[in-house]
Order: sequence, then structure tokens, then C-alpha cells
Amino acid sequence: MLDKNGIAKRIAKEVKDGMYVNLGIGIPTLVANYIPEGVNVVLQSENGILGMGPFPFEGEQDADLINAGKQTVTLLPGSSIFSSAVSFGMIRAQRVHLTILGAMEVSENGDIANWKIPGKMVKGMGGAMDLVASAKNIIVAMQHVNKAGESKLLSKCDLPLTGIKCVKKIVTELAVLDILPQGGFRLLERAPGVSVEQIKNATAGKLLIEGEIPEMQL
Amino acid sequence: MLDKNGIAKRIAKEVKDGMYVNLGIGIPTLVANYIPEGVNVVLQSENGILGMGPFPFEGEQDADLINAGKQTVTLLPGSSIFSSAVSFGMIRAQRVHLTILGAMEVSENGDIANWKIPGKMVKGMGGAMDLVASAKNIIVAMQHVNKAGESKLLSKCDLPLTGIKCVKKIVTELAVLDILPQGGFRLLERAPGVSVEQIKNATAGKLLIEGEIPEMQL
Amino acid sequence: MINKVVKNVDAALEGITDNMTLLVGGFGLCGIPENCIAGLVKKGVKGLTCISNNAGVDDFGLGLLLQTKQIKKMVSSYVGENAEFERQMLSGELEVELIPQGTLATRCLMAGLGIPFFPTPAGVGTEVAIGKEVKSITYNGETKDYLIEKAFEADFSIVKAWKGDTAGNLIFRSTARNFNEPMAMAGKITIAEVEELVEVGNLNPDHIHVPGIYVNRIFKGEQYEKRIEQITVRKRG
Amino acid sequence: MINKVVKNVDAALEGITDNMTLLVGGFGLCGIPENCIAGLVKKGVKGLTCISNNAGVDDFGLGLLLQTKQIKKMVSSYVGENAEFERQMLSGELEVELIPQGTLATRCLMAGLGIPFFPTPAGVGTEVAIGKEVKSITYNGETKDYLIEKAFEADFSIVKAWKGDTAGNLIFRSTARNFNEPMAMAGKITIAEVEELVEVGNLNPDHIHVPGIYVNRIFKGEQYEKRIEQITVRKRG
Repeated sequence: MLDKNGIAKRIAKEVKDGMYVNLGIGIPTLVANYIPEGVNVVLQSENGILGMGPFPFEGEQDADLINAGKQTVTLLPGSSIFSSAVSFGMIRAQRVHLTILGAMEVSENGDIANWKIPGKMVKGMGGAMDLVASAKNIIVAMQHVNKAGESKLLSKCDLPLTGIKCVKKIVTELAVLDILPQGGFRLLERAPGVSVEQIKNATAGKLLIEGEIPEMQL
Repeated sequence: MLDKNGIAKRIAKEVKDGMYVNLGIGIPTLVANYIPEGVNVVLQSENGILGMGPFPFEGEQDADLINAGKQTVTLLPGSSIFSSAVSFGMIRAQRVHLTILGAMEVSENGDIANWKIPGKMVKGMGGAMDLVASAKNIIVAMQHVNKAGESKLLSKCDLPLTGIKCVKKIVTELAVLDILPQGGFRLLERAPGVSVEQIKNATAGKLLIEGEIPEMQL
Repeated sequence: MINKVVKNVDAALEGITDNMTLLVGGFGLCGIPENCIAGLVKKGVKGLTCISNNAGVDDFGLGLLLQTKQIKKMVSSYVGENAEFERQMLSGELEVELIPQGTLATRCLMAGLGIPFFPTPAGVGTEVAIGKEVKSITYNGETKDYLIEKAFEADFSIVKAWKGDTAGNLIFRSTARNFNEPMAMAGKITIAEVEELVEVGNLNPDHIHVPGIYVNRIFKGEQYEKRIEQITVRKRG
Repeated sequence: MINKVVKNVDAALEGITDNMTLLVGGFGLCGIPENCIAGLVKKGVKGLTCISNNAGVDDFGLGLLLQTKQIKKMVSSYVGENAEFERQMLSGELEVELIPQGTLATRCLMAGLGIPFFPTPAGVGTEVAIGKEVKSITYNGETKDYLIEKAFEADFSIVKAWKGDTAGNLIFRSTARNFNEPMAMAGKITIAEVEELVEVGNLNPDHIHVPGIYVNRIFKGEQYEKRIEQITVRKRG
């Protein structure tokens, strides 16, 4: 079973040299820490940065330089700044290759729900709907089950949707799965020490298991 | 009867303090020479300038700094440079207050034809269609009659149109006229030494003459 | 050049009356028009519809106008860093319209470009699509559904820039650019407050982010707190 | 950072084959990608559709590709500063599509923003409107007709910038910006030639006109003639 850093570490392996990547808040942000040296990627922050760097050193924070999570950040050499309108323009035009974000629920046809729980205070979708509607490759970092032990990988999402038929891959504390074009979660890898049976029990949507399922290499 | 500079001089009186103005090629370009001191206007060139200045001094021309007529120009203090896309954006959003351009024909309902003569080599509409479709105030600088002595102020244009119901005012070698919302050329001023009769004879479209028509003050 | 300078924030806000719609620049607390917001509090106009990506925090940014109950409706993509906002929303005192961030930004840009509507795939199949026209479009070989979204028609735009000149030309600094750039282009009347106001001729024409034609009034803000919502730092190794 | 540098113009033009559609930056002869045009002549690809505001002059700019009859079709707003162009057009050898300049620029920008179509009033009631959808739209209280125009779907964009860095970030100089900026954002593959190519870290991130994400290949042009079409000067008083 993986912790948050484990999930981030596994997702980092999906990030390939030459990619422009948008990382959502939470676990996705941690992915940046595990991208191997020599894999050149550029991080996009939808408030208007390409080439986002690490947090600034203490005392060097700049009120005019934050990321989409409103955290103070830095710029790497070769970075550029642009407006929110151009930022979502490059997202919509599919120049950002990979979006990694969290989810409350994902359905077997790739729908995602991650912005609203009826009856609870709704904070808004931010840029998530734009990102999932346009990105060609979307990887979700999420917990396989909720606190009540119920699966979050469903045949159909119960919560209000963020986007439809968009999620390509899911990495949870238990497994790596992709979503097939015709629908269904295909099990690709087990987390260390996790059995296929455990994953079966934690997945409410249609799960496809073909042959031997290898354990993740982290 | 006015010469080209006379027409430009008369049009310059229509240019008011605080206006952003786009000047077409030909007579409209001359208008810049007659804008009085103290009337602050900003000239827009649709290839991407606000604050266009006069031609450069000999030897100071810059290949990277031209106007929409492809002439070398200068920038005034306070000018800005932008892309063609933003340039036509500000035109379309009606931030440019006044467009002054030439015409081959204008009709009594404000249609304009100034880009194409069937059977002749067609060079294209350039930015004229965008300008006339968006500008709130369009003044045409033109000859009242063509070389064959035929009126160019018509009930309906014969030539392919550049835009419809857009021309607000016309200044010719003979007269100043505006176009009424319900249609018709209303005679406002006579050029020095020109009679109402001459203007009547030179105008094929519906001409409205109300009361005494004053002579232009230049 | 046309001089856009007004003497102070009060002069800048002239003509803003009850029930108007304002575009307010900034992302979180970054690049917000602090002086104009304080001026609106002082002015006391009520029933405002504020279009702004966020709604400030309790004691800063648009939160100040929420405290004084001057805002009737917020149009935002992300809110709720703000207890008073939550209280007013849950009690029904405050109307809230949540829209995708890219749609919000693009509705501003399109207003500035004179393009009254545009298609975007954001929100297709979600509750954001309710009541909107959906069009299936094939572009670059890919067929998908798009929502038709409208350019904003706001009365005023209120933005904050780093530097500006008397002709209204604006330059932003780093990510304080965010919504300020498209919003500056979008209002019927645009008010810009700047940290530094210079004479014409002091800005490089190639560096200008918003040409002065889009800016109706400009003034130098009296002071800037530039508060940071989340200071995240690392220790020197 | 991702390195976008290619070694020379030949490497930059790799993959351009017969019958492709190219967006070619510049306005008149100002800011044209001189080295790429020379490279295309050398490469000899034929049947090209070139989308460019103008078509060069007889012995410079796209005129060079007309001389060698490599262009099948021009999509432009203004042409004919060019005798060979006129000859080919009148003889029917060259197909020409004339479209309004603002429509041309906006069809590029919209491609770069992922917006497949947009409304514009330009051309309503003219022959440009033939075969196009017309929509009556009320915006800011004004009702008028708009044509629905499509974003371009070009194979390559070829642009020229003043400075660029190895990450593909571009800065233009003065009115050489023109169509280069929106075209750089519009192509499926964008090739940028620059007068000065610098290492990352040498350009101010706030001054960049086109972020490197839009640029696939960048190289320093061997030389620039930067010819002026109409030298207009005044004498010192």
C-alpha cells in the first residue's frame, strides 16, 4: 500500500522527457519532487507560468510570484509569464501534454468528479474543468476508497462531474489502472504488498484483469 | 473645389481631442498633417502601432518599424506595439473611435466599395473590411465623381462591397455630406466656390438639401 | 498622447453606482487593485456584481466589500478562502456563480477583442453546461463537444499593474499579470491603479502588456500591502 | 527546460512536404522569416498553400517561392506588390483566397487559443460572406450581424523573431511582431528563426511575447537583409 509520496513517486515515472505538465493541488504537486534528473519537463501553472521552480528560500518570497495553489514559488531560467487568458489558451490548444490531478470519484468511462459535494460548502472548480476538457493525457492521483471504505472507482460517478470521458490513467494507494477506450478500469500494476483480490474488492466499477499483474517498480 | 490637401484639411476638423484614429492610405494619411496643436489624438496603424509618429529623418529609417501602408515611420513617446491579432481586436471592440478611409463608391444607405474592380487585378481588402465593420464613426475621403464624370455617391453601389451601412460622413472635393440613419446623403457644406447645383449634378444617390448650405471653413 | 491620469482613487471610481457589474483583477491576493477596493468600501456603492477569479480573504481583497455587504453577486472560479463569504452564501444573502477559470479568463479576453461569443470544451457534460448551447466541432481531426460561452459585458474593469504611463499603457510584474491583462481589455470603462506612474517615453513600447487605448483612467496607488496568502518557503540547504 | 534548438534551417524545415499548408509570418517585408523562405526554395517542396498577409515582392519574401512555382495557393489580405504573382494569378496557375486582415490575424490567434471558430462582423454583406454562416448578435446593447470564421489548421508555422532562447521563448522587435506572434501560436509545428539566440535565463520572463511551449524548433538565421519596401523619410528641418 502506497502513501501519498509513493503515489507521487509512481506517477513521476509517467512524466517523460520533453513534456509540459500541469500539476494539480495535493499529491500531484509532490510529483515534481520525483522527476528524475535528465528528464527535462516544464511545469505549467495555470495562473500564468511556464517553468515553475521550487519554493523560494526563506525571506525571498515575492507577493507577485505565486502558483495556481496560491503558494509562493520561483521561476527557473527559461521560464515565461503570461496572462490567465493565454494560459488557458495553451491548455485548450493542447500544448500542455499532461495534466495530473486529484479526484473524489472516477468512473469506468473516464468521467471525473473532483469539485463539488452536494450539501457541503462548494469552493469552485478553479481551472479543473478547463484542464480535463482539453488535456490529451490525464492522470488521476487518488485514494482507491473513501474514509467509509467505499470504492471511488465507480461504474458511474455519483458526485457532480468535472469532466467526461477524459481520465486516461489512475494511480491509487493500491494500484495503477488505465481506462480503456470502450470503458472499464484495466489493472496494470499492484502496489507493493497488495493483492489482486484487495484491488478487486476496492473497485466498484468494471475491472479488467488480464494475465499476471506485476508489482509496481518505484 | 478642394484638392487632396483641402479634403484632408477639412476632415482634420472632424478629429477631436482624445480620439484614437485609424487613417487609411492616400488622402486620409494627409489628415495627420492638419490636426491642430492641442488636439491630442493617437494614430493607430493596424499592423500594430498606437502612437504612430511622422516619417523618420533620412538615414534613421528602421526596417522593423513600418505602418500599414508599409512606409517607414516613427513612434511617439507613449506609443505601444502589439500583434496584428490584438490590433484588430481593439478595432473590433470599438476602442478606435474614428476611421478615415478612401472609397471608390458610397451608397445613400452608407455602403462602401473600395477594394475591387471586376476585371482588374485585385490586390485585396487588407484591413478595410474589419475597420468598416467595427468602427462607430467612419469618414470617407473621396472624389465626388470619377474620371468619366460619373457620380460615385450612388443610390446603390455597383462595385463589390467592402462593408454595409457603415459610412457616417463623406468629404469630397465638392462637399461635406453625412448619411442619415434612414438613408440619403444630407448636404452639410459646400467647398469654396462650389454651388449647390454643382453638387446636385454630381450626386446620383438621394441628396437632401435643407435650408441654406454654408461654405466650408478651412 | 491622450492623458489618462486621474488625481486619486475617488476620481478613478467616479460613475460607479449601485448595482453595477465590475471586473476585478487579481488571482487570489496576487495583483489585486488594493486601492480601488478600499475606495469602493469608502464610496459605499451597493448591490455590486463582482466578476473576479477569487473573493479575497476575510480582511483583505474583495473580502472587505463582502464585510460591508456591498456585493450582491460574485462570479468566480474558486472561492471560500473566506469565512464571511461562506456565511453569506449559505444564508442566501450572496449570490454566487461559479464558472471554470479558463472560461472566466477567456470571457474577458473576448470582450477585449470584440468577439461576443466563443466555443470551449470546458464544462461539457457538467452542470456548467446547463442551459448552454452545445456544438459538436471537428478541429484538427478531433471531434468533440463545445459549450458556447459569452464575452462579458461589464460596466467597469478595475485592475492593478506594476508600471503605467500617463497614456494608460500598462506593464505587469510576474504572476500579478493573471486576470489583470484580459480584464483591462474587457471593461466599458477601465480603471488601472499602478505602483509606479511614469511620463510617456519611459516605457519600452515592446514591453507594454496592455496598450493605453484600453485604459480610461490611471492613477498611482497610495500604498500597497501586497499580502501573501500562503507563504511557502524552503530552508537553505 | 526543454531544448528547442535545431542546428540550421534544413533541420528546422524537416518534415515539410509537398502540398502542405504553411502559416508564414511578417507584414509586407517586415519581420518575414527570410532564412526559412530561402530554405524552402532550396528544399524544393511544391504545391504549398501559404497563409501570409502578403506575398512578398518579385525578388524577396514569398515572391521567391512564387518564382520557383512552389506555391499552389495563397491566402492573404493584400497582394500584388509583385508582378510574377499577378501573372500567375491571372493565368490561373496560382489560386488566391483574399480574406480580411483582421480575420486572418484572428484565425491564427484562435488556433493558438484552441478556439475552433469565432464571430466577426468583418465582411458581412460582402462577397467574403458567401457560403458562411451569418449570426445576428446583440452585444453591449448593439445588434449586428457576424460571420462565423474558423481557426486555421495549418501544418507548420514559420515565424521570425528578434530574440529567442533555447527553450523557444520569443521576443519581437517593434512592428516586426505583426502576424509573427499569433502565427507562432497557431501551427501544429512552429518553426522560429531569430536574429539572436540566447541561453535560458537571458530573457526577462515578463518580456516574452510567445512562450516556448508554442515553439517546436528554433534557430539563429544566418543573415538578415531586412529589406524595406517603401523608404519614406523627411528631411531635417
